[in-house]
Amino acid sequence: MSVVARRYGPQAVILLMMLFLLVTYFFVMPEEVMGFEANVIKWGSIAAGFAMMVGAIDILRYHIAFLVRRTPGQWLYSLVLIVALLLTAATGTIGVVTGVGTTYEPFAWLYNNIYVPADATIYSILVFYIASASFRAFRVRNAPALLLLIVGLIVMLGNTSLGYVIWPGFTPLSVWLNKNIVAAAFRPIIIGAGLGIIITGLRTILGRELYRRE
Amino acid sequence: MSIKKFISKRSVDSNTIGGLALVFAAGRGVAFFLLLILFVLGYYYMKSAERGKRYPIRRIRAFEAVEEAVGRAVEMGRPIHFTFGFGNLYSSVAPQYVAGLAVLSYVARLAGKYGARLIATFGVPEAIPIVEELVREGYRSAGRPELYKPEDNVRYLTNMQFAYASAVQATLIRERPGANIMVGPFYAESLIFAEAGSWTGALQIAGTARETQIPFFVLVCDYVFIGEEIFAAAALASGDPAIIATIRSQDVGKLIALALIILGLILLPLGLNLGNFLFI
Amino acid sequence: MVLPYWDVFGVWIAAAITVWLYSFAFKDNVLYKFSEHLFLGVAAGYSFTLGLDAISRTGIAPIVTEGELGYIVPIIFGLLFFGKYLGRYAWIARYGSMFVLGVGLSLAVRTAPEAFILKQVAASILPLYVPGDPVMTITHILMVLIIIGGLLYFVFTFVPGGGERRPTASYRVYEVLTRIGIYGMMVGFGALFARTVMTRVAFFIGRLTFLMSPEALGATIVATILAAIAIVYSYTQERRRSTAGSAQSSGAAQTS
Amino acid sequence: MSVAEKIYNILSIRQLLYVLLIIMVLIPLLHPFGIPISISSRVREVYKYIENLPDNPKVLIEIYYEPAAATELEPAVGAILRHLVAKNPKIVFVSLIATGPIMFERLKSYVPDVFEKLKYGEDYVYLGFLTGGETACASLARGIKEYVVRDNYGRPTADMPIFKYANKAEDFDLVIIASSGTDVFEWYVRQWFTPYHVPLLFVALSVIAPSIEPFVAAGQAIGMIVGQRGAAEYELLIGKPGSALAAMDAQSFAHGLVIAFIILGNVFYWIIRLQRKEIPGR
Repeated sequence: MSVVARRYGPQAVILLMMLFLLVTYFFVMPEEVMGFEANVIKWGSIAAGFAMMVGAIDILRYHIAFLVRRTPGQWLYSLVLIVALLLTAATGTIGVVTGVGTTYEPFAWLYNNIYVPADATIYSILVFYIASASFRAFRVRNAPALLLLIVGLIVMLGNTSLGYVIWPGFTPLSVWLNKNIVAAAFRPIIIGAGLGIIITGLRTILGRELYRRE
Repeated sequence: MSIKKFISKRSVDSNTIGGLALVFAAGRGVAFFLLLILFVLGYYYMKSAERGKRYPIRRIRAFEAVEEAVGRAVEMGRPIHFTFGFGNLYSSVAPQYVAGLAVLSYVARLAGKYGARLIATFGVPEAIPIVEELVREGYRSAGRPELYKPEDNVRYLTNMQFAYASAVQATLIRERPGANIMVGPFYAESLIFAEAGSWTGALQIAGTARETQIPFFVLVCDYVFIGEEIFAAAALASGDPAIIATIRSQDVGKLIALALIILGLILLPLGLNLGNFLFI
Repeated sequence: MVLPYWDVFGVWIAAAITVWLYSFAFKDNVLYKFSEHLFLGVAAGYSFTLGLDAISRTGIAPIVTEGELGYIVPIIFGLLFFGKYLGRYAWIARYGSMFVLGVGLSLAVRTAPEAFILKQVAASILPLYVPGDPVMTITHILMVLIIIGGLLYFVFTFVPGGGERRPTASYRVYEVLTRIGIYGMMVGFGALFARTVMTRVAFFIGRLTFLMSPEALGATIVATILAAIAIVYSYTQERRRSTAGSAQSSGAAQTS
Repeated sequence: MSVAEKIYNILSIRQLLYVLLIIMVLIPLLHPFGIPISISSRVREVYKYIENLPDNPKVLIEIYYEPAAATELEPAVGAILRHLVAKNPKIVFVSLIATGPIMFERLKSYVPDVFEKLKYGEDYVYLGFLTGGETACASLARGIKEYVVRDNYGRPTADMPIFKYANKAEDFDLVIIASSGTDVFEWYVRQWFTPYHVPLLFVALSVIAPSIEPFVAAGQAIGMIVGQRGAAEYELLIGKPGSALAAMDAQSFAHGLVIAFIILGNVFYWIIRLQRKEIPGR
C-alpha cells in the first residue's frame, strides 16, 4: 500500500486535475461546472497558503538552530530575523483575524518602513550591477556579440535625451527596432517555450517527471 | 470514469439530443487539436524509446558544462550552488519550476558521485517537500547518503522576490561556490545572481524560458540555456531515454509551426489570412 | 494612533536599510547582513500573513458564510504540507505539492497552444510585399527570416547530419538560417538589455530622492558613514583571514 | 604591464564604477540641466486626445501600482491630472490592488494644486481597494454606485452628486489605467472597451510597454504614456516641468555612463588582446 500511496497517489492527483481543467477549458460546459472550475483554480492558492506558513516556520526553525548553537558570526543575525519574523507574523495575524487586514497599524509600520524600502532598494541595486556588467561582461568576442552591442547602444540612445542631442534619428530607429525586429526575434523563443511547457505537462501526467524510480 | 460519461450526464441545454454535448469553446478548437497531436506524439515517441528506438539530440553545450562545473568545484574544494527561482507552483510558470527541479535532481546525483557539498536555495514554499526528497535521493542513489544534511543542502529563503534575491546574492558571496547553476523562471533578480556569482569566480550556467531575462544570462554567464533549452536540459537530466524521446514531439511541434507560417505566407497574397483560421 | 516619533523612527530605519543594502554592491559587510536578516524576517512574516489571509479569506470564509463545502478539499491538501514534520510519514507532504502543481501545470498547458504557439504563428504571417513601402517590405522579409531561422535553431532532433559540419546542401541552408535566427536573437537581447536600464535607473532615482528628502537626510548621512566603516572593517577581516589562511594551509592540507 | 593594462585593472575595480555612477546621477538631480528631449508622436497623440475632450469630461482613473513603481508612474498621472483639471472634470478614482490606497494618498501630496480645485463627492471620489480583480472591474462598468456602497473613507456613495453624471460605463469619456503589471490592462479591455467601447489610456512602466503594445496597435486603447520619459514629455507639453523632467537628465547621465563603460570595456579588452595575442583574465 505505501508504494502506491507514496508513488502513484500524487501522480493521480495531478492527472485528475489536469484532465478536469483541460476539459473545462476546451469544451463548452454547463454553468455550474464552470463555477466549479473557477473554484478549483482558487483551491491552488488556498493550499499554497498552508505551504507559505510551513515555509515561514521552516525559516524560523533554521535560524533558531543557529541561535541555540550560538554559531559564531551568525546567531546574532538570526536573532534579528527571528524577532522581525515573529513581530510581523503576529501583527499580520491580528490584522487578518480582526478583519482589518494589512491596514493594522503596527503591521503597516513594519511593511511601509522595512519591507517596502528594502524591496525597492534591492530592485534598484540592479543599476550598479548593470554598470559593472556593462564594463566587464559586455565583451565583443564574435559577430553576434557585436550586433548585440550596437543595438543596445542604439536603444539606450533612443530612450534618453542624450541620443536626441547627438542625432535625432536614434529614437525612431530604436522604436522601429523594438516594434519589428525585436518582436520577431522573440517569437521563436516563445513558440519553443510553449512546446516545452506542453511536453513538460505531458511528462508530469505520465509520472515521468520529479520521480526517481531507483 | 471516461470523460464522455461525465459530460453527457451534465448535458447543457435542450438541443443536445441525449448523448454527448462536446461543443468546442469559442476559438479553442484548433488549439485543442494541436495539444492533442503533441500529447499523442509525445506518448508515441516515449513508447518507441522504451522499445529501444533512440533519437539523437544536437549538442547542448550548456548541459555538457554542468558535469564539468561540478567536477571543477570539487577540485577547488568549493560547494555547488543551485537555485530555481521564487513564487508559487499554482502560477502559470509551473513548468519552468519542474524543469529547474529536474536539473536540480541531476546536479544532486552529480554532487553525490563527486562527493560535493550542494546548496539548493529557492523561494517556492510548495516545493519544499520535493526539493528535500530530490536532494536526499540524489546523494543516496550515488551511494553517499551520509553527505545529505537538510539544513545545509536545502534552503527555502522566502517567496518574496527581493528578500529571496538579497539572501541568494549573500549566499553566493559568503559560501563562494565553485559552480553556480540557475535554471527556472527568473524575473528582475536574474542579473543580481549572475553578477554576484561572477565576483567570486564561480563557473555559471543559467537558463530560463522567461524571454525578458535571457539577455542578462547571455551577457554575464559562461553557459546559457535559451528558452526551450531548459526543457530539453530537464529531459536530458533525467537520463531516461523514454523522457529524452519526448523532445522529438517538441520538434514536430516546431515543424508544424513552421509549416503553418510558410503556408500562411503563401496564402496571404491570395487574399486569405491563415491567422484568422487558427482561432476557430 | 501611531505617535509621530514612530513615523520619524520609521523614516530613519527606511533610510538606514536603503544605504546598508546598497553597500553590498561595494562589499558584503555586517550592516548589510543585519539589514538582510531584518528584511528576510519581515518578508517571511509577511508571507506567513499572506498565507493565513489566503486560507481564511478565500478558503474558510466561503465554507462558513456560503456553505461551499468543496473548499474543504484544498484545506485538507494544504494541511498535508505540515506532514513534513511527521518523520516517517513526511512523504504525505508531496500530495500538497502535487495538488498545487496540478493547478499551475493545467493553467500553463491549456493556454500554451493558443497564447505561446498559435498567436505567435498568426503574428508571424506578414505580407512579404507591401506596395509603395519598400522599408516595410524589407522589414517583413527580415522578420520572417529571423522567425524561421530562430525556429530551426531550437530544433533538437531533426538536425541534418546530426549537427556535424557536412557540406550537404540541406546542411548549408540549415546553417545560414540558424545563423540569421541567432543574429535576430542577439538584436532582441541587446534591445531588451538597453530597455531595462531606464526602469532600473528610475527606481534608483526614486530611492535617491527619498534619501535626500529633508526628514531622511540626517539618517542617510549617519548610515553612510557607518556603512563605510563596516566596509573597511570587512576588508581588514578578510586580509587577516587570508594571511592566517595561507600560513595554515602551507602547513596542513586544506580540508574541503 | 602596459599602460592599457594598468588602466584596465583600475577600471575593473567595480567599486570605482559605482561611485562614478552615484555621482553622475546625483549631479543632475541636485542641479537639473534641462537637456532638450524630443516629444514622441505617441505622447503628442494622447495630449491632443485629452485637449479635445468635451468640457467637464467624465474620467475613471485606475491606480494599480505599488510604492516601488510610483517613481515612474506617479509623474505621468500627475501631469495628466494637471492637464485635465483645467477642463473641470468629474473623476472617479479606483484601485483593484491592495497598495492602491497608499499610492492615492501619495498622489494627492504629489499634485496638491489639482486636488485643491476639486470638491470631494462633487468633482472627484476615491472608491479605494476593491477585491475580485476582473470580476470587480466588470461590476464597476454596470454601475459604480450600486456595486460600491461605501468609498475608501467609509462614506456612503448613494447620495454623492458625482454619480448623477458618472455612474455606468456609458457615462465615461475616458478611462486611464496606471499600472506596473500587465493583467489589469486586459481586464479593462475585456470589461470596459469590448462591451461599451469606452476609450482607454494606458500609463505603464517602460519594461512592460512591449507586452501591451498590441492593444494600442489594435485600437483597443487610444494611446500609451510609457515610463519616466513619457511623463517628462507630457510635462513639457503642458508647460509644467516636474520631477520626471528633472529625472530625465539623471537618466541621460546614467545611460551615458553605461554606454561609456561598454565602449571602454571593449576598447581596452581589444587593445590588451592585440598587444598580448591572448585574452586577459575575465
